[in-house]
Amino acid sequence: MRRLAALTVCLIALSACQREKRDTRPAPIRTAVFGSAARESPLEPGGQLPNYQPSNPYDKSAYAISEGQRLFDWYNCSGCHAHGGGGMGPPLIKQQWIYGGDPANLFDTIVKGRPNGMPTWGGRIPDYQIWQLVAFIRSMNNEEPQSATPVRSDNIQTQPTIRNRVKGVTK
Amino acid sequence: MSAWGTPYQSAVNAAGPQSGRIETLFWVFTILLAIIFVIVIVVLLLTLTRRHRGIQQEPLEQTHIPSGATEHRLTRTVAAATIVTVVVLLGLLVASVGTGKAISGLGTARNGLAVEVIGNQWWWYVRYLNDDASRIVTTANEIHIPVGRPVMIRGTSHDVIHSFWVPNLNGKIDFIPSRVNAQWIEADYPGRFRGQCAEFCGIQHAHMALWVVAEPPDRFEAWMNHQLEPAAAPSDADSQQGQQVFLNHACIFCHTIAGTAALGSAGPDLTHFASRSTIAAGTLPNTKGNLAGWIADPQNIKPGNHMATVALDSADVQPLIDYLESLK
Amino acid sequence: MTPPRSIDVADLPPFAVSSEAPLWWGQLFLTFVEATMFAILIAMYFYIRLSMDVWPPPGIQMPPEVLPAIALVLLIASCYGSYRASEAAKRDDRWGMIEGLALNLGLAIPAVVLRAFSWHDWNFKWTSTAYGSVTWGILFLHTLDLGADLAFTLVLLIIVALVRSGPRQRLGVHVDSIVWYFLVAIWIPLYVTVYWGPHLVGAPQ
Amino acid sequence: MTAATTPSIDLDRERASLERAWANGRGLLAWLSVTTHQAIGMRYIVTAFLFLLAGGVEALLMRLQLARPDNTLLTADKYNQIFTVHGSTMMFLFAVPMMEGMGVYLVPLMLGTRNVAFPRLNAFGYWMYVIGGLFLYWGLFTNTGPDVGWFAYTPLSGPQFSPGKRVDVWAQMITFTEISAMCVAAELAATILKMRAPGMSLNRIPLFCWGMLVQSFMVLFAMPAVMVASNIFLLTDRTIGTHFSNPAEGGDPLLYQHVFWFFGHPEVYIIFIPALGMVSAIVDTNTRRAIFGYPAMVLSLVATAFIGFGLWVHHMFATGLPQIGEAYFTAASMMIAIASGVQIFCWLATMWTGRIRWTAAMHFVAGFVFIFVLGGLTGVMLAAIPLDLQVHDTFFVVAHFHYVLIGGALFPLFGGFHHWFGKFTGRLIDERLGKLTFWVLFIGFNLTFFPMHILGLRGMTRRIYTYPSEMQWGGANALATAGALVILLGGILFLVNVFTSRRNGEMAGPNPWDSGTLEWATASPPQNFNFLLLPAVTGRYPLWTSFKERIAVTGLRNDRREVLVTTLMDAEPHHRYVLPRSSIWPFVTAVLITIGLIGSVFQFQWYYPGIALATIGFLGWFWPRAQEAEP
Repeated sequence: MRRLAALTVCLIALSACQREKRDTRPAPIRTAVFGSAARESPLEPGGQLPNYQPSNPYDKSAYAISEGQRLFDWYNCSGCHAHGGGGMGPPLIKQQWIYGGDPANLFDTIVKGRPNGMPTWGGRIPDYQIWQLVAFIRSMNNEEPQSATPVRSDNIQTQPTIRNRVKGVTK
Repeated sequence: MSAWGTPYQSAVNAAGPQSGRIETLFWVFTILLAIIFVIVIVVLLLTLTRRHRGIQQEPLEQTHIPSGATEHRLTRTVAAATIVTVVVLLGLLVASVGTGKAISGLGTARNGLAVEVIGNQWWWYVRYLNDDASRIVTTANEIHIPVGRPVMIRGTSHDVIHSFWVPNLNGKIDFIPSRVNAQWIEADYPGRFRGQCAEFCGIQHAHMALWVVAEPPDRFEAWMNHQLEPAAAPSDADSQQGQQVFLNHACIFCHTIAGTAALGSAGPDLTHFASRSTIAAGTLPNTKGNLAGWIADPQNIKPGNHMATVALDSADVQPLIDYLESLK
Repeated sequence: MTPPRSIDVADLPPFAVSSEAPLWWGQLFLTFVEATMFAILIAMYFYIRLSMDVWPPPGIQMPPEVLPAIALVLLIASCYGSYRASEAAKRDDRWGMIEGLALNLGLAIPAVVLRAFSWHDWNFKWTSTAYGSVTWGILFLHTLDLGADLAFTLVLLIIVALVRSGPRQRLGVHVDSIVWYFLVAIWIPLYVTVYWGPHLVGAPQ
Repeated sequence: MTAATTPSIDLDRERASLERAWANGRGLLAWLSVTTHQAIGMRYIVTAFLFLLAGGVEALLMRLQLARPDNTLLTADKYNQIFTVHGSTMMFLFAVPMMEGMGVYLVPLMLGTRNVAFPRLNAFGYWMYVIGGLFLYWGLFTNTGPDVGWFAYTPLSGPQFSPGKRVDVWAQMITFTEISAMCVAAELAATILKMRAPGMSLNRIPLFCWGMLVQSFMVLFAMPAVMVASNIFLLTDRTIGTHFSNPAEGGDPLLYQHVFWFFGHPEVYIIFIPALGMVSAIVDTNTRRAIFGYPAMVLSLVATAFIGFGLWVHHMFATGLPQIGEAYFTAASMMIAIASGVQIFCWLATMWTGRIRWTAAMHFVAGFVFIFVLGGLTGVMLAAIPLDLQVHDTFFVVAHFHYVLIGGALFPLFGGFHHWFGKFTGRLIDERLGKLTFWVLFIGFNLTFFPMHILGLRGMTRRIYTYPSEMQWGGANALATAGALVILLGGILFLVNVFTSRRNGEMAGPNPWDSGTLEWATASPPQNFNFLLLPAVTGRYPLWTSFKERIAVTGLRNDRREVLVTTLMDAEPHHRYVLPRSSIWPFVTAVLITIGLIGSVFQFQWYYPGIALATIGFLGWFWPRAQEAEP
């Protein structure tokens, strides 16, 4: 009974760690080791390796999702994808992904770009930010825990609506 | 007094008409209230130490209430003290409202300068407004103002609520998303005044400072004209390489250098970066060493800030620093 | 050692089903809480109105007129049930309480159902602008309160009818009527805000 | 109300019978079922004191971090969590519950009754409070501590700028503590209005009870605002996507500030109005005279409460509101100074004509006058808008409100601890150590907070986790940190005093200070039923009348928990009233509600089972039971 209680306490404590972790300093990330998650050849030198799937180091991190949300605007992803609904580019809230919807596929798509308009971001923006974007895109599809996903964003109007009190201010 | 702060970020070292009036009001309040405080404490001490001569004959242990005459005297005293309190407060109210009106009247009559300031997590976007679009200057974290001319600070925020505060010049004004707030500032003499965000705005609230540089009008004009020019072209191979490093990395997504392909607006404008005295919103003096440290690991100096940690080849770092520091 | 003089209270009644009961006061104080909450919500409604140009915002339908008005009348009528139950509780009239409570429920439940119907037809949610948020907020909280009190009334009815109708239960019925009057009374300004607000302070597109 | 000669009563039988009726039982289950007000009140006091220690440790950590420029003891992230939890703890988990604990313990004793009006609600409120407090600290220890300040302004606290569950933990903690506060407020107000001793008309209520009554009404009208702010506003914005604070969709971040400060400003008075009542209780006892100007004191309390609701905008002067209202808010803020001034004058007048007994409690009262007056005067400065715009959100304000809250609430509270310690424990607290505690705390406090006035004027803003050495704030900050360590020493002295005096202190007896109010008319510590025979009163200080003139109440049944209900104004006996026995259901209901409240923070769907579980809890609570004796 006591062990069960201790276990529960540990679980409750740990449940928060991943979600609330705030890596402000990016750890070295092993992303350069694989070039493509969508494999183009079935052959592997040195025999069959266990199927290596790189995972998102920021998976389930609320902070990373929020950073991804910010970068999505800063890097103007919303220019083509709008807020996930799609525009010039395909929507990002969907079931069927053209190039695969796993974190590794999404990473690959952002790094390498895709035909018909998706630019190559690899080398232009840091890898850790690409992973943050991946986390955000997955959160838009409810593939991240609800407790780590922001429910909405403040899309702040560019045109302020209310005037103030200092005399002589006309606009 | 040096252990108690600096004169250049201080509400009691007024450098302009607005803050001057507030400082006068402050001393009026302080002196008057200090006198009241001393009186109350003296009465308290007398109360605690007096030997109760007048009521010695009254058997308080039995009656628990002094004679009617004593109570009557007390009533009159307390009523008088209350009336004095009311009068003093009324006077202070008049002084306060009067000062407020006087301050809001300053600056509107004369031909002022309008500066737009936008708070961001955790830096200040600065733009000098002008009807002539070609004379609009954009900079960050440092506001130059001409001495003796009122300057209107109009501000809002791009993200959360910030508060603009340069205590030597005026009180605070909140910058709130979706609203525009404004205040007038004016400097009586040349000098450098520091300001700081006063509304808690997230993890790096502590490192969101700005400088106001008050200059004689001619020097201000010269500064303004220089700021209007595009960025200096790289003059040597080293700087040229630095420019290429800048343009080929994530820098350009967030920063603008007028005259190049860098047009990002998420971070401070770097067109005349080297003419500013600090980096990272007043966090560090603008030197080559500090800049190198900042670019190599921005999260070390200001953990949680939004500057990307860009992995640079070691050979690229020095040219980039040289290039940025050439942007006078 | 006992004090030399005393007051004998043995003859006083062992309970009171009236506004002299502490419970009546406690319940009154809790309605203060609710009243403040709803007052703030109404203030929020008009505050938000000030910062929007079009009211209701584009794409949001005007509130329905007929069903909510009928529901309001039913709600007001249901107070009579509460009143009868409460008076019966004071008289210790078990059947009167049962009738009153049943009448209250019989009129109030249809009112809530009507409200739910008209609500269901709305073409917006709490995520559709701040108008949606505050309208849904008011309606949700008031309906939650109504539901809670109706559930409580139902339980009271069951207890009084089947288990016991002692002084505690009678006091419960009496105090429950206070809550019900309050919930209906506060609904009137809320109703005006939610259903007439767009007409009274509205601005078409 | 006519008193007759007391019939002869067998007091031993009476006592035995009451002991049976009011017994709390043994064992864990009985402990969780307790509904007697002394036990619940003491639990509140002890729990709130533990939270005071936690908040104090956080304060100390912040002071150590700020002791020198560019310090790296705490990271920015940790510092922000700690200052938020410090503020929230002191406001919601220490100050309000502590005052309520004192009220729950003392009010029924002072009124001459046996328990509060709703004993089970009382227990329920306590459990909600404990759970809410633990929830916040669970957050702090799992890196989920809120990091947006105790005021949690939107949009910083909104879904976009505060990822994760940190702010939700804070907002839901508010729900728990507010439910608790409202339970206590409703029950204390009902108790004070309806369960006073016969003869205790409104103008004879002890001033501490007046304080609790006024505070209860303030809670009832102010706390809904913070529920709206934290729950309807912040939590729904963060968990289900409403737009109250989103300007892009017609919301407004300032609306949150209005609603929050509509609560937040009265909150200050909620904390210190009961403390003012404690000061009155200490002063009249230790000057051995009736308090001077009782009607003025009561009117001041009531006026403070009313004006307190009209002041919220003075926290928002920098937000650029229209200028028209500002003179009003300045004037209203200054009116508070008049109300407070009148009370200070009345206490000084009382002391001037009384025979002062120089106890430790009186030391704290004298310290209170010094500190509170200074804090009040800086408050007058803050009411002046031009000055406020300079010192708002600087360390000047930090200094101001610590002067007002520590001076206005904590010093009276410590005075109250020393004063009522004998009543609580049966043994007197050591006076010499108590006086030493006072001097250490008084010096430490002024050393810590006085320099902050100057720091604020010299530009040091609040809530910064560090500052560069070029600002030269280091010296004053080091001084303040040294002061904080002195306060720590004072806290240790107090704890040592409490633990040694509880064991070895002099026996207190019923009325060690020869006090006049009813809480001293019974054993120390009081038994569960408080009074063997309920008292009736004929004046404000019933124990200062000679024994011959005392009146008792007879005829209440003693085989069950029966009390006397009196009329509102004149406290004429009206009817008898049976209070419920101990019950596990308040605890069970609190736990069941917790499941929904905490679950819905993480997964909104938990809301629905939460409602169902709460319903089960309340059904169990209210279902009539056969063994409960009916009147």
